[in-house]
Amino acid sequence: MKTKSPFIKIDKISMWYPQKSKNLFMSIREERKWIKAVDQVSIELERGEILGVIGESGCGKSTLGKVLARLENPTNGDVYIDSVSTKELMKKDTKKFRRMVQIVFQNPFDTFTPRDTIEQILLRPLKIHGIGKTNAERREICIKALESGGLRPADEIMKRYPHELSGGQLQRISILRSMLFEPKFIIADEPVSMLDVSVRSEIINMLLTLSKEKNATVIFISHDIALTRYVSDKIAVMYLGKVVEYGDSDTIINNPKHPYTQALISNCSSIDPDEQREIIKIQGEPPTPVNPGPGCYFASRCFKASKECFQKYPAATEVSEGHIVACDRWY
Amino acid sequence: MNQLLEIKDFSVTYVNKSKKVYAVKNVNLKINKGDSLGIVGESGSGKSTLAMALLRLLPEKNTQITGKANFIGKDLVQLNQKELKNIRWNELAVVFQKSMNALSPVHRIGPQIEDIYRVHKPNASKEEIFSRITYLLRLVNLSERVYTLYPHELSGGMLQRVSIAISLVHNPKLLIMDEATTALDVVTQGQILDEIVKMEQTLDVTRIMITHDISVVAASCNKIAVMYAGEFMEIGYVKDVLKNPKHPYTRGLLSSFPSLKGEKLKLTGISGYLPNLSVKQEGCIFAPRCQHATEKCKQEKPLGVEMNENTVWCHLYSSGGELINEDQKPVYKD
Amino acid sequence: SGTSTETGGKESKSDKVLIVRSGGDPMSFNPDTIADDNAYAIVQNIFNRLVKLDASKQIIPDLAKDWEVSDDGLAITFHLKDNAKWHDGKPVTSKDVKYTFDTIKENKTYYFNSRLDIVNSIEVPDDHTVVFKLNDPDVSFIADLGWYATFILPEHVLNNGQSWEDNPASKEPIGSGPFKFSEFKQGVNISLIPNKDYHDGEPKLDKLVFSIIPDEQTAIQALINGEIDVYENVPSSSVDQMKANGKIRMALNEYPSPARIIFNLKNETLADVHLRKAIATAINKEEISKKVYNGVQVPEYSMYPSLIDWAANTEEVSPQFNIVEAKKILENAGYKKDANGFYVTGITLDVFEGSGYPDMANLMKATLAEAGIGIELKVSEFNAWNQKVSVERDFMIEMQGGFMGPDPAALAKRYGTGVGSNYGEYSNPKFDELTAKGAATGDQEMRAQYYKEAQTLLAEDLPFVPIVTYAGYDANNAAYVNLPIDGAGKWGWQEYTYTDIQ
Amino acid sequence: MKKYVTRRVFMGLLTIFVVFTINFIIIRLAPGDPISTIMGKDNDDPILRTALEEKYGFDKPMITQYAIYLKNALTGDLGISIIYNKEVMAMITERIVPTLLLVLTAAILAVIIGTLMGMYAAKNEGSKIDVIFSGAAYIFNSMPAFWLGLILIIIFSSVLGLLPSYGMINTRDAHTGFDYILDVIVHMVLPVCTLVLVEIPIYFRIAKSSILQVTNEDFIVTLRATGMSERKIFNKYILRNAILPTITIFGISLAYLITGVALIETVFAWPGTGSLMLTAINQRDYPTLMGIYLIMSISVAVVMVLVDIVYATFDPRIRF
Amino acid sequence: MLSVKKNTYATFKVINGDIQLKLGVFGILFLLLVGILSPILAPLDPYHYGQDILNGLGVNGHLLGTNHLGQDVFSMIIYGVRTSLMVAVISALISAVLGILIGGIAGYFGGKLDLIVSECINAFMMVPTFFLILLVIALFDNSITNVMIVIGLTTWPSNAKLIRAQALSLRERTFVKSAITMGESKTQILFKYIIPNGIFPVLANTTIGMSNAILTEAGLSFLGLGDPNVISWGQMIFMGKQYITSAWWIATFAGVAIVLTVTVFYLLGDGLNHVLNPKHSNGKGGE
Ligand SMILES: Nc1ncnc2c1ncn2[C@@H]1O[C@H](COP(=O)(O)OP(=O)(O)OP(=O)(O)O)[C@@H](O)[C@H]1O
Ligand SMILES: Nc1ncnc2c1ncn2[C@@H]1O[C@H](COP(=O)(O)OP(=O)(O)OP(=O)(O)O)[C@@H](O)[C@H]1O
Ligand SMILES: [Mg+2]
Ligand SMILES: [Mg+2]
Repeated sequence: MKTKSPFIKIDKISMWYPQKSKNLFMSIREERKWIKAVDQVSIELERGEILGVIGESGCGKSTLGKVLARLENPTNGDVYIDSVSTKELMKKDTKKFRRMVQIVFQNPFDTFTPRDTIEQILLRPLKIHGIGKTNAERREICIKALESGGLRPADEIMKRYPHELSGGQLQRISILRSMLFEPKFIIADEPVSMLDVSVRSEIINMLLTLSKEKNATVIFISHDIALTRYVSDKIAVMYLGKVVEYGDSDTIINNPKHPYTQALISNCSSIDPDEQREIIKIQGEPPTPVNPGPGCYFASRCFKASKECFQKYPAATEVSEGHIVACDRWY
Repeated sequence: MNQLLEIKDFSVTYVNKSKKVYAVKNVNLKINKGDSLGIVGESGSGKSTLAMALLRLLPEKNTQITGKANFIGKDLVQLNQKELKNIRWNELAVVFQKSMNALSPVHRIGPQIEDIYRVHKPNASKEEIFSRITYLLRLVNLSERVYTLYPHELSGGMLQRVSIAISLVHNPKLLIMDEATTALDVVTQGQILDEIVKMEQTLDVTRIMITHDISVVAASCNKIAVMYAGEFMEIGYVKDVLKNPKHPYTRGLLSSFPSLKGEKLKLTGISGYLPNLSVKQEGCIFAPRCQHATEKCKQEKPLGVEMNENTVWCHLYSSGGELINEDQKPVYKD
Repeated sequence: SGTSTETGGKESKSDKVLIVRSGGDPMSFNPDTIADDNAYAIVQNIFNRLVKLDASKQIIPDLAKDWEVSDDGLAITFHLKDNAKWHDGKPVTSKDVKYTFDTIKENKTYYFNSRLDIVNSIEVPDDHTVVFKLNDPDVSFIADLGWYATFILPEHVLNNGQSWEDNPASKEPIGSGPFKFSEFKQGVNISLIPNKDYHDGEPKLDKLVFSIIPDEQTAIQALINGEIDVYENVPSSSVDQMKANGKIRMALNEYPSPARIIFNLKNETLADVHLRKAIATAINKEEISKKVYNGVQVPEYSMYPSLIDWAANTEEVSPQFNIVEAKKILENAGYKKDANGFYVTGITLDVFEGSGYPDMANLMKATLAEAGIGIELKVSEFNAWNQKVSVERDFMIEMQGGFMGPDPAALAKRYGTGVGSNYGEYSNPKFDELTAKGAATGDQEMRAQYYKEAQTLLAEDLPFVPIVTYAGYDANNAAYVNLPIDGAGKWGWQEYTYTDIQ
Repeated sequence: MKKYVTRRVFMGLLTIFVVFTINFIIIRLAPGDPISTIMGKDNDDPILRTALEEKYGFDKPMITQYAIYLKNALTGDLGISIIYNKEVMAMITERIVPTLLLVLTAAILAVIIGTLMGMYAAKNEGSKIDVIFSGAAYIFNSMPAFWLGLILIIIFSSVLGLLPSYGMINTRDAHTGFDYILDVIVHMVLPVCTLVLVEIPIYFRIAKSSILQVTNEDFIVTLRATGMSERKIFNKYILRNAILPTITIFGISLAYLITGVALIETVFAWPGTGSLMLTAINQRDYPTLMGIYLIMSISVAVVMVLVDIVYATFDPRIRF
Repeated sequence: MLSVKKNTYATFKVINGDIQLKLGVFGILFLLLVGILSPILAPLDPYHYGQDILNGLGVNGHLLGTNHLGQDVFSMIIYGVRTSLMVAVISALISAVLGILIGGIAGYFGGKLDLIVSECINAFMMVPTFFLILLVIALFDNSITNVMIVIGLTTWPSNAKLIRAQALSLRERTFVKSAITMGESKTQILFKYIIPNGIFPVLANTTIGMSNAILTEAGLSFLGLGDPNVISWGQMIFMGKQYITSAWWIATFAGVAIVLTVTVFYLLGDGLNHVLNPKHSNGKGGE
C-alpha cells in the first residue's frame, strides 16, 4: 500500500507460552498446550506516533510490551525499526537494541532495587553503555536530567534510597532514566495506574513532552480507556492476544465497529454523572488463552455471533481509511 | 428524618510501636435511608480505615477510635461485642476489595454461606437458606452451580459477585463496599455496577461505596464525599459536586480524569504529595498543595460550609456559601 | 520333652532365670564358621569343645577328659567322656569330632581352617578316642582348640549336603552343652533352657537369657535396677559405684590381652630403635591406668602378658616412664630440637573408637609432647581402622589389644617374621628360632626358658610397647552363686552350668 | 488428583532409586568391609580373606555387584546378611515394627499435644502461659534428644525407680496377652517421652504461628463482620486453614524421626532399625545396610507421599 | 483507661517481637566473644591432663569440676564454644553458598534447568539426611572437617528451595526487568539483584541450619564419631555418659551448653524471620 516502509513495523509477532506442566517427565509425553498470550499481532507505526493498547485484563497487553522490549523472546515474528530487524540486532548488538527500545513499567515502587541509592541506580546503565567518561561527568548528566523533570534538588534526591521517595517521583525518575538513552521506541505499560490520581497528569504530560522532544514512537498500554484516548493518536484493541480493532483514537472511541470494542466502551463509565449509560452486556468471563479458536475468539461471548463466527478466524477488514476491524459482522 | 447513620467528630488513630498514624480526623457525615454515598479519595486518604472503624473490625489493641457514629439509634463506637454481633450483617454488612481472599479457601462456597446465614438465623432449614441464596446469586448474575465449588475455582468477577450476594443474605440496612469493583476489569466492573444499582432498587439498601475512581461514583451513587488525608473536603450530591466542584482539591482531582468523549482537555492534576499522616497538622490539611492557600488556611481548620445540601470544608467560602473573594474562584492554571 | 515350647502364660516367679547382658546380636548359631564375640558367650553353653578355658584362661577338659602328646610331638590323642549326649539324645562320638574338623579343613572360609594346616589327618580308633596327626610339632595347638570356632558339632544333624551357613540346623542349634537353644528374638534376647541330661549334671537354672543391650550405660542402669543379673566387664568408670552397691557382686576378670602400641618398622622414622625407646620411655602407664581405667587395668611392662606368669619375663621389660630419660635418649641419638621444642614431629597414631583407646592416646600424646615427640591422633571406627592397619598396613603407630594367651606360642603369631598378624613387620631371626623351639617342646620349664629369652629380644628391639593389662570387673547379681568367674580350674569361663540362686 | 498422586509416587520412586545408588557408592567406597568382621578381631589370614571375598562376590567389579543387587532388589530380594547369614528382609521387618511403634506413637502424641498447646497460646497470645510455652519450646527444641533421654533415665529409672530404663519388654518375666501389651507400654514411656518432648516444640510453633497468620486473613475479617461467634470462626475456619502447615511439618518430621530415632534407640536399647543400622555400619554388613537404607528411604518417601496426598485432600487448591 | 491498657499491651507485643532478635544477637555476640577469648576466659588449658580426677563442682578451684582424665570441665565448656561455632558457621556457609548458587541459578534461569534442579531438590528433601551423614562419617574419616563438609553438603536443599522461590518471584519483579532493559547481563543480574534481594530468608534459615548443625555434630559425637583432636560438647556428653551417675557434671553442663547455644541460634533465626516478615513492617511507601 504505502511506498515508504513504516518506522516501526511489528510483523506478525506471537508469544506462546507452553502450558505449565509441573512435571519434567510427564511433560515430554503430554500433548503441548499453548497459552497464546500474543497471537500474530501486526502493527505499523510512524515516527513520533503514540499508539494506545486497550483490552481486558489478561488479553496480552503487557506481554506484547515485553516482547517488543525483548524481555521475552517472541515465539514468532519480528519487529523492524527503521527497517532493521530487531531480532538480528539483539543477536549482534544487544546494548544498541536496549538503547533504542525502552520500557516504562507499571509499578514505580518496584522499578529500582531497594538496596541502591538513586545515584547508583542512575549511574549503572550509563556506565554499562559507556555514556560519559568519568563518574563525575555521568553524575552531571543525571543531575541535568532530574532537574529537567522537576526533581529538585537533584543531588539531594540522588542520595536517597527508592523507598524514601514517593511513587510519583520514582516514576519520573524511571521515565527520565529511560530517556537518557534517547530511545526511538518507548513502551509504557500502564505507567500511571499505581499512582495517586492527582499526580498522574504530571507524569503523563512529562512522558508526552519528552517523547515529542525526542520524536520517539510510543506504545501506551492502559486499562483506562479515557486516559488512552487522551494520550494516543491511534488505538489498538486487544482480545485474547489478537488485535481486534485498530484505528485513530477518536474513531475507535466514537465509532467502534467490533462488537467487543463496543461492549468495552459502553461499559466504561465516565466522570460525567449526566452521561447516559447504555451498557452492552457480554456473557461470561473472558476465556483463558489456552488453545483458543478455531473461530473468532470472541464468538462465544459475542451478542452478534453467527454460526460462521465459530468456524474461521475473521479476516482484518479496513472499514475506513486506517480503521481496521477483525470481524465479519462489523456492519 | 429518615437518617440512617450520623458520624460526628469521628477519628481513628493507629498506634504502632512509638508511631501514631492519624488516619481519620474529626470527620462528620450523615447518610439517609436510600442514599448511595460514594466516598472517593486517593490512596491512603483513610477511606478503608473509616469503613473498618465503623464496622469495628480494626484490631482494638492498636487503634483508637473517638467520636460518635449513630446508626439506627445506637452508637457504633460504644457497642459491646454482643450488641455488635447483633448488628453485624443483620443491619450492617460489608464487601471488601480483596475478593480473592474473602472466602476460606478450604471450604466450599455453599456451606460457607450457610454458616453465615445461620449466624443470625440458627434454625433456618437448608431449603430456606438455599432458596434465599440462589435468589441472591441470580440477582448478581450467577448460577447456583457455585454453591458446590471452592473459591479458587471461580474468577475474580464471580467471587466479587459471591461476596456481594453474601453481604445481602440478611437484607442489611446499610451496605459498605470498599473498593468492591476496583480489581475487576472494565467490562466486568461496568456490569457489576449496573447490577448493584438495579439490585438496590429491589432490595432497598443504603450503600456506602468506597473507591478512588470517581467514574464509579458517577455511575452508581447519588451522593459523593471527597476525602483527603483523613478528612472530608466536600460532600454533596454527585450531580452538584461533579458538575460544579467547590473545593480546590475536588477540582484538582476532577481535572486529573480525562473525559472519554468530547473535547480533549489538557490534564492538570495537583502538584505536590500527600502529607505525612503521622504528624498532626495545623490548619487545612490541603493547604500545602493548594494554590489558593492563605495564612488562615495554614493556621485554622476550616469548618464545614453548607451550600444547598452540600458541605465544603474550605476557607474560601463564607458561612453562607459564597466565595469570600471572587478572585479566588478556584480555577486551575494550565 | 526337650523342645523349646513355652510353658504358656507368665512363668512363675520362683523360676530361676538368669539374665546376662549381651552387647549385640550373635551373627550365627553355628559356632565354627566365624569368630563372633557376641555369640561366643552363648554357644559355650550350648556346645562343647575338646578343651576349654577357665576363668583364669587356663586350659581345662571339656569333652575330652584327658589327652596326651606323643614324644615326637606329632600326634595328640584325646580321650572323650563316654556319657556325653546331643540334645536330641544321640551320643557324642569321636566321629562327630572328626566330622567337625574335617569339615573345617575343607572350607577355607571357616575361621579355624588355616590353623588346621598343621594337621595332617584325624584318626578315630574308637568311639571315644581322637588322634590328631600333625605335620610339625606344636603343643600350642591344644590351647587353640579351647578358643574360638572349635566346637564339636553333631554329624547326624549337619551332614545333609548343605553348608553350615545355609543349614537350617544352624538356626536352631543342637549341641551337647548344658543348655538347649530355645528362642532368638533379633535385637532383643536369646533364651536357653537347661539340658536335663547334661553329662556333667543338670544345670541349676530354669532359664538362661542373654539380653541384648548395646549401650553400656543402659546396661549398668539395668543391672542396678535388677533388670539383668550378669554384666561381664563393666566399664571401669562405674566400678566404684557398683562396688558400693550391696546387691552387686564384683569380681575381677583378667585376660592376657594387653593394650599395646605397635610401630610400623617399615617406616623410616620409626625404624630407629632409639626413637622407639624414647617413645616407650615417655608413656606414663600409671597415669593411663589410673585415669582411663580407674586402676582396674594396671600398667603392663612385660613383653608377654604377666597374667600368664609362668611364661612372662618380668625382668627384661619395656622402660619405665621418665621424660628426662626419654629426652636424653633422643639427644644421644642425635635428634635436634626444633623451634617449638620438638625433636620429632609428624608421627601419627591410629586408634579405633572404644575401649578407652582415644583417651589413652590423648594422654600419651600429652606426655610424648613433653618429651619433644609430636604425635597426631587418628581415630576411626574399628572396621575402618582394621582396613587401614591390618589390610593396607598404612600406619605409623597403631594401638590395639588382642588375645595373647593362653600359650606363649601366641608371641610367634604376633611378631614372627612374615606372620599375618605382625602388622609392624618385625623380623628377628633369633626371635623366630626361639619361638620355634618353644612350640616344639612339651616341657613347660623348657618352654618358659625359650619364651623368656624371646621376650628379652622384644624388650631390646621394642617393636611394640605394652601399656596396660586387660581386665575388667564382672558385675553379678549377688543373689547368684557359682557364676563363671568363680570357676577357675572347675568350669568354663562364660559357662553357667553350676550357677544357682543362693 | 489421580495425576497428582501418580506424579508424587513417581517422584518418590525416582528419589529412592537415586538415593539407593548414591548409597551403594558411599558404602562401597568406604574403607573396611564385612570380611574383617567375619574373620574376627584377631585374625589376619590373607587366604581366608580371599576365600571369603570370593564367596561373597566382592572380587567382582563394583558395577556388576551393583547390577546384581539392583536386579535382586527389584524382585524384592534384599539378599542375605553377610554377618548374620539371615534374610535381610526378615531382619528388617522384625526390627521395623518396634521403630514404627515408637516413632508413630511419639509423633502422634507430639502433634496432638503440640497443636493443642499452640492453639491455646495463639488464643491467649502474650499471656503468661504463652510466654512459658514459647520459652519452653525454645529450650526443648534445642535439646539433644539423646541427652534428654539420659537425663530422663537417671531421674525416672535410677533415682525414682519408676520406669524400666531399657528394652521393649521385661526379659525376666516373659509376659503374654494383655500383660505383654502393658509391659511394652511401660517400656515405651521413657523413649516416647523423650521424643515427644523434643517434637512438641515443632508442632507448637507451627500451630501457633499459622493460627495467628490465618487469624489475620481477609476472610476471617469478613466472618467477624458477619457477627459469627469467635468460637465458631476459630473451630471451623481458622483451624481448618491453619492445620495445613502442620500436616506438612508432620510429614517432614516423621520422616526425620524414622531415621533420626537411631540415637534414641541406642540410649534406650530399643530393638529397632536404628540400632540394627548402627551395628550394620560397624560391621560393614553391606546387604543389611543397603536394605535398611532402602526400606528407610521407602518409608520416608511413602510418608512424604502420603502426607502430600492427605494435604491435597485438606486443601482443595492442590487438586488439579 | 482502656487505651492505656491497650498501649501497654501493644508495647509488650512489640518487645516480645523484638526480644527474640535481641536475645539472639546478644547471645551470638556473647558466644563469639567467648570463642575468641577462650584462652583468656578458661582458667586452665583444657588439653592439660591434670592430677585432679573427677573432682566435683568447685573442688580444687575447678568451677565445674574435672573429668576422669583430669581436664577442667569449665575450660572444656569454654573451648567447646569454638568447636560448636566453627561447625555451625562453616557447615552453614557451605550449605548457604551451595544453596544460593544452585537455587539462584535454577530460579533465575528457569526452564528445563529449573525443572531438573527443583526435582533434584525435592528428591534431596526426601533423603534421610541424618542417616546419610552418619553413614559417611562412620564409614570415612570422622574429622571435624569432614563433619562440617558433610553437614554442609546435605543441608543445602532447603536453602536452594528458599532462594529459588525468591529468584522465581524476583525475576518477575519490575526492577529486574528494568535492569534487563538497561542492558545488564544475566550474571550481573543474578549477583547484583537476585541474590542480594533474595538472601534474607536464606539468612534466617541458615541460623536455624546452624543450630541443626550443632545438634548433628553432638549426635555424631554421642555415637562416638566425634573428632578426638578437638574438644566438643557432644564428645563431653559421650565421655561423661559413663560417669552420668557418679560425675554428673561432665555430661550435664555440656548438655546445658548445647541447649543454650542452640537456643540462641533459634532465637536469632526467629527474630530475623520476624523482622523480615513483611506483615510486621506495615505502612506503605513514602514516609
Ligand atoms: N510467563 C508466562 N507464562 C505463562 N503464561 C503467561 C506468562 N505471562 C503471561 N501469561 C499469560 O498470558 C496472558 C496475557 O497476560 P498479560 O500480562 O500480557 O495480560 P495483560 O493484558 O497485561 O493483563 P493486565 O491488564 O491484567 O495487566 C495471560 O493469560 C497470562 O496468564
Ligand atoms: N494497621 C495500620 N497501622 C498503621 N497505619 C495504618 C494501618 N492501616 C492503614 N494505615 C495508614 O492509614 C492511612 C489510611 O489508610 P487506608 O487504608 O484507610 O487508606 P485508603 O483510603 O483505604 O487507601 P487505599 O485507596 O489505598 O485503599 C494510610 O496512611 C495508611 O498507611
Ligand atoms: Mg498488564
Ligand atoms: Mg482502602
